[in-house]
Amino acid sequence: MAIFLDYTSKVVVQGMTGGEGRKHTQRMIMSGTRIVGGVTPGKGGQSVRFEEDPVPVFNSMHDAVAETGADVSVVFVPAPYAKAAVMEAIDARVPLVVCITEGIPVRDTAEFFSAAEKSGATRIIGPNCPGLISPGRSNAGIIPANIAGRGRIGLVSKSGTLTYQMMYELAEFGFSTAVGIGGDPIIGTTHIDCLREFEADPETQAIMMIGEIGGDAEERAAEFIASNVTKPVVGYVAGFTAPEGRTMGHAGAIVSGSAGTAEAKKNALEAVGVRVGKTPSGAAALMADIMRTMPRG
Amino acid sequence: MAIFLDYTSKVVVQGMTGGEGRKHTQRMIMSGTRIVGGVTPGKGGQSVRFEEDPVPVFNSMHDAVAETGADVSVVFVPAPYAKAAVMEAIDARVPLVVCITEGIPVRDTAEFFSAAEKSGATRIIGPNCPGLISPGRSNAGIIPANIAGRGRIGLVSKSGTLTYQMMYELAEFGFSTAVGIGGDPIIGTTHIDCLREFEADPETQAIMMIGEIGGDAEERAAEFIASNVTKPVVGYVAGFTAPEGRTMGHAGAIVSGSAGTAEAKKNALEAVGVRVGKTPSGAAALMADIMRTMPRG
Amino acid sequence: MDLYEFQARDVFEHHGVPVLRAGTATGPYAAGAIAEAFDVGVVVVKAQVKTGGRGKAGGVKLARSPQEAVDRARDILGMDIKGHTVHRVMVAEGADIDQEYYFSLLVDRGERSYLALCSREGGVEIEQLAEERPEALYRQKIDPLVGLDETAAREIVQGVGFDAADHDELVHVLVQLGKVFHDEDATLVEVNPLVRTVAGRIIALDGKVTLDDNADFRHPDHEAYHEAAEGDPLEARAREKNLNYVKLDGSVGVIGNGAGLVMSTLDVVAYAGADLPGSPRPANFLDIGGGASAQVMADGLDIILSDDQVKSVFVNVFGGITACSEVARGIVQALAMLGDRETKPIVVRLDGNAVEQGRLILADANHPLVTVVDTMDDAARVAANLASASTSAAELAAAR
Amino acid sequence: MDLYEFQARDVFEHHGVPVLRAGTATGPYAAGAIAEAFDVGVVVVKAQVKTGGRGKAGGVKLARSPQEAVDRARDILGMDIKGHTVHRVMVAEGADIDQEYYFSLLVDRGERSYLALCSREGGVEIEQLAEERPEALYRQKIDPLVGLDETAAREIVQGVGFDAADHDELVHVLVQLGKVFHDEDATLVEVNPLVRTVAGRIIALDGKVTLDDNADFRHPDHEAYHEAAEGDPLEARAREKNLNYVKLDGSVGVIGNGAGLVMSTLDVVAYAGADLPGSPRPANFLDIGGGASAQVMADGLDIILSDDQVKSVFVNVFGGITACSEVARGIVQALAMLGDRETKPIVVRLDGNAVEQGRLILADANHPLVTVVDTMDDAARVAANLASASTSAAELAAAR
Repeated sequence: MAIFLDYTSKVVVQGMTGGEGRKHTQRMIMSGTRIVGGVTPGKGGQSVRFEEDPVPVFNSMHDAVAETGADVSVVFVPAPYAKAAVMEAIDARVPLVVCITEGIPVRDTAEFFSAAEKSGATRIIGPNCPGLISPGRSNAGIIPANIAGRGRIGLVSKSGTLTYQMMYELAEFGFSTAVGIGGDPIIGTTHIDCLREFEADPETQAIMMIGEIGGDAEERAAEFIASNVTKPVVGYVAGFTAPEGRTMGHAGAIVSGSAGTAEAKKNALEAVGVRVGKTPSGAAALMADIMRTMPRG
Repeated sequence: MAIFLDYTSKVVVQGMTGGEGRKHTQRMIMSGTRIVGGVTPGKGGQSVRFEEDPVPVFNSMHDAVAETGADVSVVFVPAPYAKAAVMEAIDARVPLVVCITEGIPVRDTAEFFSAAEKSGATRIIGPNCPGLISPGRSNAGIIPANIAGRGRIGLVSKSGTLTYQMMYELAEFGFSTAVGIGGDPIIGTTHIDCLREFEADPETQAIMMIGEIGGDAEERAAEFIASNVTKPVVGYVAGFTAPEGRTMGHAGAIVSGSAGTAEAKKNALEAVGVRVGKTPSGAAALMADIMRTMPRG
Repeated sequence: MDLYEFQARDVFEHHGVPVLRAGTATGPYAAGAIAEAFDVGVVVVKAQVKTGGRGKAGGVKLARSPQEAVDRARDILGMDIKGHTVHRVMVAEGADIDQEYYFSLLVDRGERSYLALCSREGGVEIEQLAEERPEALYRQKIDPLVGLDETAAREIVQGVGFDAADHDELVHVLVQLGKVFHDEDATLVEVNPLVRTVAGRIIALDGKVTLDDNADFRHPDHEAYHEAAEGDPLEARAREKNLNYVKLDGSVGVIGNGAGLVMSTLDVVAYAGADLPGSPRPANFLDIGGGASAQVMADGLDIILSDDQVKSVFVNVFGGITACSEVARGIVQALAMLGDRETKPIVVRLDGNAVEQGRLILADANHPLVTVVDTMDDAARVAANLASASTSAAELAAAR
Repeated sequence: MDLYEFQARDVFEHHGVPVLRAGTATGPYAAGAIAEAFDVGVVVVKAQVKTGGRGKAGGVKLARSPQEAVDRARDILGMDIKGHTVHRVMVAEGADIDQEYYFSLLVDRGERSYLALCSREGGVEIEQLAEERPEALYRQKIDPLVGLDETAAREIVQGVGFDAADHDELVHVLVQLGKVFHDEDATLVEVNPLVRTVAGRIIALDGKVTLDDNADFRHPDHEAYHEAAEGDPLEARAREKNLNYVKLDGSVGVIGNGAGLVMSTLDVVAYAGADLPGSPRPANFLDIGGGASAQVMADGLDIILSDDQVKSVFVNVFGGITACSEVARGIVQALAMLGDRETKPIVVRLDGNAVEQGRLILADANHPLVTVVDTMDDAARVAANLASASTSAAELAAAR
């Protein structure tokens, strides 16, 4: 088991014929993902050859879903066209849309997230995220598949590189699923969504949660953990030294007045029993201690 | 140290703008190879973006070498144009040309090999080969970089997949350099060339040599080993059950009458003290035994 | 990016939100000339800085004549308000204020939607109001797919409990502010105070607008706001190179790949420096991105090494999509470009893709300034120590 | 590919190499008709099979009349020569032979060049001559960049020591044979015997030509040779699907990726079967290539499962460039297409890229015929055992 994504997932790639789309489709195939098609308006009927099998290209998500029964879409469409792409996926009622694209206006995200909520059929992960990987089963996005294998840690993170770093430090234990939820102000799937799924996932024994300054997602997650999560959770929050009012790389990573500080997030998490590491390696060490006490199998 | 290829090697890719060229250039860069340019006649002045850095495209090998000081070329040019590409590299006096292209007429290979010999400046590896890798340093070709790391076994093989299989089985020891010399009737670099280099390479402690039916390269290698190789050599020969007169996949893998049989090759190797495995795993086990007696460091 | 008050005012005016007449000046007499041209009894001279608390700091003054406007502008220009030097004032005509209200429309991250906030009690710090008298702050969720339309505006106006006589005009102003939010791709539109004049007009007296940089592609005119922004010169150079750079006040230059990893690196450096002489802290945030390359690395190093405050540099890269070999080549390339001018030590930690090659390339270059350290925490310690030692040595030299 | 003698003769004629008149027939009376048309004293009826030793096997006969040609053709057609059934004869006019010589031009793998071999003693097995009287076989390296030009031909003719009177004509014939080699992209052109007639003419009496399949792209006409080849029907189907397939005589179907791995797999299967009842051996060679995919895997399995001799199948894949997940999906896809018709057990060994997914996909499909085994050697044992058991059961049933 894993969350959101398993080896049975049928993945289409929106924007597969572009440079990034093509490169990462190749990588996804190589790491075992079942890629059933690509979507590029105006290129329907063409196909792209990655290994021997040509992957068909469709004009629309509607066609792609009708022809392939796809249940996951990974979006590499450039920011100006990303909203239209995600809207199409929502209209086609694709259960999971993973939006990798960086730099999407928050208005566009707000609008497609609202549409997804109303549809009741589509979960969105991202945007501006590395996607998610269920190691050894499927890989929807750009997380390198060779850092860590299958195991029993669930990971949810706002940051891509910290995801990689943490997977690297905990490679000996492996991961059920690692979800990069992205660092934008509005994201389709939150820490809480992942915590809920990891709690329910029999394969996941412990949860690593990586947060960063900005918003109150970590505080909300702490509240959720207090009443809903029984599995051990280790946390890490980046940005203790970030100055107020400056955006630190991620559009969402900004401390506004006393809101959104790393300190507040750490305190909120520790107050509900989450062990919070001071550095990524410190957090990894806390998790390693927990995993060593877990039953194997 | 390694043979033929080190982390300082500056690699150009002939045919970089084609599908295979592009895919494998990406992989080579990811595995740390120093790619300094590509060559595609008519596309000079363009560039291809793999990660952030654009890789410049040149019209000719002459331009590429003049601009970049490249000392290795990897050729992905399709068979009909491969001879012209290799000839250009020879004219530009590139020290190492790795020809990945499959299906080159033997006449074309004979001609460019003759030209390379006359130039006295160019070594050719291949054609119809996976290229070579010095794990952790450079990768010129299509050998997957994630199978095994750097170590002290030197490997030379006519077969690509058997190279991968053997690297996989001996991953715990790692490799100085693994060279896929290709299975065509005429190849630019032979078992003997690699044996000579491995013997001289201080990093290489033992040599794995993979042969197959056809020709007498293995018998010649045995003669060479008898008087020139002091390091332990383990051999494997594929094709004991191959029928006479049928080409087994590789254009060069054919038993003609009593010539080129696996039996003859095995006997020749064993006669000079090479331990020959009955199966790939058997050969790997023989090598593992040897490596366990070797000093580390 | 946040707009200056005068920019927000212009945007409001452009979208039909009622505002007062105003002009900007960078010198005292220019301020007087504006007051003169307005020819009204009273003008307000307001410091244009992107920070709150101007009033308390003395950055907002009334002037009853052009000469007073000159004097007040002279007082205000050059002031330091929370670290921001005032380079420009806005001179606006005065208003006969009857009531001060509060209104804002913003992106609600928690709800992943929009939120309108409105109160009859404006002109105060809104955080304070929200905490002390939350019942006085009316909140309404706005559906991003619909926006702040007339229905929503009327609901707000009724919800807050404004006088019925003002409803229609308030609804109109709120709908126009909703247009500003949508049409300009703002993430925050705040009017504080939104005033009712004695004559019964509704006017946006002071505005704050935050624009979404990600939407710049559909607003070519927003580029002018970036140009007008008075940033750090190094930040401007970084912007030209498309580097994600934030200047901080410490002495350890930091480069890494990925926003989260770099934020984390700043923290680790600060922890490492805490107990050292001079308590070295990070000098900057610099994210070279997920698929960073040799050239990007070289550009980044170049900017950091140009920062006089930087005493040591920490390069922290995990090669997930990028290859460490590229990063190492970038470092070597940058150092070759800088040549002998460069004297700051560089601590490098590489892991991930092609890490062996990366380390070999650095070992081979054997540059006297470069130290390779295996882990992030250890590397931060070395970088902090180097910065601390360099600062102490300089102080020692100065003391002699 | 090897050409039939009659095809080689046509190629020689096309390039100006002197040959005798000849025609081909697939029935006895057609052979008689050719002899009749030639209207000469003697014709030779020769079995057209791609194997040596025709003469000894009775596949070459003289006929002194059209009726004799009919009778000899009737004798020869349908003969089995070393496993090749004779479906066609060539009828050629007779020649008054004075001397039989030998000439060949071939790719010299060891020297990575071309080699010309020539001898005054032709008509015999050349391997035998080379071993017993190597001094009688003249060898000359031919530079591929120059080819067999007049200078080289003259050197050969002199080196062999032919009568001076024949030199010019021999040189001419050799140069033409060199053109056949070059222009047709041959890897072997052999003339044995190359005869000198009593009248002093030099004629290529019997020829063997091997063409380089890799050069087909510049010889559209070579496609006709492939069509005329009397291959196994499964081989023909595999060729249509661009699969690299060779039919063998055992009962364990083998599919793998990469020529070396598949050759090795055949060996491992043979070793595993050696001590089992019925000694099962590999039924075929089938290489699905380095970047094999689901569709290619499905095509390959389909062909192997159509082979009645196959009792079990061994799929052996190391995912270096290919992903094992693709291979697993191909297996599931092929089995779904075949449905209940399929009853042969399939043993699968996967390693390398995406091996976990590959195994999960197979485990999930839970197909009763599929067994996944971890190592190549163990999998070969299981596959051989299954073939052995199936054969024994069938024999047992037949014996009842």
